[in-house]
Amino acid sequence: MDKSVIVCRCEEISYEEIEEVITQGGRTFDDIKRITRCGMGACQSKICSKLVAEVIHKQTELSMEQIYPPRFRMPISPVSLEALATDSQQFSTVKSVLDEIELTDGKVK
Amino acid sequence: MNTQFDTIVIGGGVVGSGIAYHLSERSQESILVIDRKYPLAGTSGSTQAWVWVHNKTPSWYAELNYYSAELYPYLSKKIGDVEYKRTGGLSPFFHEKDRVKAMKLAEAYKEIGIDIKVLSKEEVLEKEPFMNPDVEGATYSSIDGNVNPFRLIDMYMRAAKRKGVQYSTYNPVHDLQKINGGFIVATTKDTYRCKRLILAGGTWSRELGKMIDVHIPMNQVRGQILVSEPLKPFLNHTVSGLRQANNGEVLMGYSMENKGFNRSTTLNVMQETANMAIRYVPAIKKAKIVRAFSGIRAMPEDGFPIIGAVPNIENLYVAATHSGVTLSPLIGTLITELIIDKETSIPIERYGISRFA
Amino acid sequence: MKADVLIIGAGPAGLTAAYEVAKTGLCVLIIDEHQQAGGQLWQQSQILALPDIFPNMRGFELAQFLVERLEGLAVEWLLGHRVIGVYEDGQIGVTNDKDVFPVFAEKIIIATGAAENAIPFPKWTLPGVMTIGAAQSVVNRDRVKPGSSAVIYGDNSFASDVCELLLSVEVNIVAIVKQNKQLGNSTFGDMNIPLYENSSIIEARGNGKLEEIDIQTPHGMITLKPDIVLIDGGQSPILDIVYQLDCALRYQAELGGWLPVYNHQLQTSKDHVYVTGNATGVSNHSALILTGMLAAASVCEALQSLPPEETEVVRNSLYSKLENEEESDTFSARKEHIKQFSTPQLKDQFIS
Amino acid sequence: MHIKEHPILGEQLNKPITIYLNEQPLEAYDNQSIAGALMANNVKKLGQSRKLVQARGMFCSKGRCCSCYMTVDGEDHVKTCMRKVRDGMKISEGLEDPELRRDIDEG
Repeated sequence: MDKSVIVCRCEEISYEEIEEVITQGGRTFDDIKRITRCGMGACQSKICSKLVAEVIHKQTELSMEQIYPPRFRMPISPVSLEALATDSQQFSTVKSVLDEIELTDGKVK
Repeated sequence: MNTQFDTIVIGGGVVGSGIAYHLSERSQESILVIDRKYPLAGTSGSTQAWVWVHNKTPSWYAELNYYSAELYPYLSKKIGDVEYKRTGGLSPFFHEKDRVKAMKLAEAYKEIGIDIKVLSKEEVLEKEPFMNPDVEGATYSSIDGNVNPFRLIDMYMRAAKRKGVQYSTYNPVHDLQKINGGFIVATTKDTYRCKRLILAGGTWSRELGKMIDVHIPMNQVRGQILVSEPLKPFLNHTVSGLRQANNGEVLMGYSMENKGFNRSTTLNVMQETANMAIRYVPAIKKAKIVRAFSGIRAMPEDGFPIIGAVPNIENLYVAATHSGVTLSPLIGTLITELIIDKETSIPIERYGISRFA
Repeated sequence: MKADVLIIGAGPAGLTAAYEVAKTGLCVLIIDEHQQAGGQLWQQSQILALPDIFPNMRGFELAQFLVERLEGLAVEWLLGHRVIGVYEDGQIGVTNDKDVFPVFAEKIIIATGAAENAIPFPKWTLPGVMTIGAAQSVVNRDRVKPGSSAVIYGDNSFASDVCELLLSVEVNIVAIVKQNKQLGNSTFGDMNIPLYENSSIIEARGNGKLEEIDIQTPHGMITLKPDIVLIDGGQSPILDIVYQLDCALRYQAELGGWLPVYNHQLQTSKDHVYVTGNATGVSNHSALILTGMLAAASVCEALQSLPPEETEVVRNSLYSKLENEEESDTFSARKEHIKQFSTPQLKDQFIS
Repeated sequence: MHIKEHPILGEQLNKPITIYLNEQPLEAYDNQSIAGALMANNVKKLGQSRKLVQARGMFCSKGRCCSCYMTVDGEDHVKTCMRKVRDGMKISEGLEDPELRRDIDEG
């Protein structure tokens, strides 16, 4: 197989780049993803996850059932911030930096 | 594989790899880094990666962050491009009452020589034209910036390996034992011996410490972050809660939850975060979110780094902290100094583990 | 929004499950990304092999039948809505691209089907290289010829149906290229299409679109000039939603790879989540219908709209139909998968 | 090419409409996907890759691969295989990353 073949269509990551991470010790889709951006693009690994698993399988001692699928993420397909934001009113867990600063006796602690 | 090392570092994240690299720079001794998974699989790979100084309190802690941030440009020269950008940091506020807090903060920082400006609405909008015109002001510091955490750790690892550091990945540690003249490290793959042991287990520090009867009071805080599709550059600074990466993606988030090691994302927080992002930059609302991720952050019980030699156990060191990305070059340097020079260039007694005794 | 049973996916399995659940009096809510219910059936113009309870029909006829059958039942629709994630309390989050809101349901049936796999080769990213299912959609959904001459590439069984369809709309099929080694004829079926076995596409070329491909055959290299290459790489269950719901997974090659573990009731490791159709393993149309009925029966039993004894009889008869109607390898893999319910290979995927 | 008379599904393309690709009028039919309608007009390049700047076309047709992202009526990154055509629709190639646009947002 020609090593320059693109595996991840979105981020345009080749076999070569994936294999390089495996030689560095990477063993999972997510290891490869963090270092090469493979699967981090628009489709979020929907097309390349199986292809990458096959590369790992070929290059390592791992069987297909030992190669976990990537960590799927929300949103399951892209959604605009505007649509996502509706319906959320309370800010219980999201803070701003200044929220974290406490004053004691009128002074920064 | 050889199982005898001079130094073993447990944890290959931004702190552990940072230490291994800095130590290898000055020492010819053999070093092994052991990681339970692969570096980046934990906190270091799930962060917005601000190199952030301002708003850290109290001022002596800000000072530590400041020194570390100052090391970044040099680090990039040594290990390779880690996409470090000193963008300047901006923390906007939307209520006039926050201006008082901001002024006090600037005052406190002046004492340690860190320059923080409190910007007016107009100044904020001049620096960030897309910011919500409802903004009242912001604190601003030119020292803040951000880095690509994936590249940072990858470059640390590669640089360390070039200096002879070995990595053993997917190799959880099960047991630690102090023996005469060193330590025994029992892992899934093998049992290793070393003269010197450095615990850099991040969020797992408490569990790691237990194996050798050292109490490392580390907790976990979950942060959820949204990532947009790549957008044309529009954000000039690292805004607290919002930053634009080199490839145009915008990372947004400033959430904190106590969920232990559960790193799922929830629509609840994602929706809150979306609200926050739109409040800061209204024109971003049409942008699509392509993914969300959670990071489990290491949070020492009192919030401050735990670094230094462990008293009463010779040659055992601990380095566990929040803000690992900001602090990693400095922690790497300090631990190296401690090991080789037996003293550090800046005092770190304050951060010793004995404060919890 | 609220319902007794939420069904995600309005394809054949989801629609079948909806009917079986709703006819016991429970309130059903169906979500689908498309504006029209029926899923991939609308693109399927071939005659389908269906369980004996149905007459033989073409895909789009079945879609129409399954949708019309729901009229008058307590079924609510959220068409043109996508599931985008899960709330902290486990409720499903849905969007219509204007809003994101939770849907509350006692039980969830996942009927999200399967997606086609790719087979990469140099320059497979050129316009003109697409999945075989995409070509079928373009013809049957959009009424558009995807190209004028095609090469079909892959080892799966989809080719013959689509060949017939493409020929009927006057798309020339230049060759079928298979990577596997089975010995057969040098032409495909009785359609007189050149068949290259034990061969692979080693390069595609073209300026902004597909113009030429090189094929390595056991007898040497040949160059063809199709304007479309249709990849027939088989299918794998879609995992996005079950993964987010924290359902435990197992790998089962014969069923298409990773998929949620499920028991005899088609219930996943999360008590309130059931699976059906290709989400339980890639199989044939009969299996889509039968697993739709199976999941529905189990959900009705759990919500007490069917008595347990009766449900067990129904389930047993459905399983014996399934055994007759799906490929024996698929059925044994399914049995094995059910047997392994309590030993998933991937669970608690969100715990660090 | 549009299939006016489908051998199995019969006649169905009954409502012709006009869509515009980069201001060029193209013939389409009600109920077609944007991607399908463009392919009927011999437009094969739908998206463009970010890094190597290569043409992308219809690949999966199921809204998964994102190879057919285009700008539709001012909305960036629309999956054209999933969105249906509408008379007068304005389509352009999304050759650059989306830009924040205050004019639309404040409207």
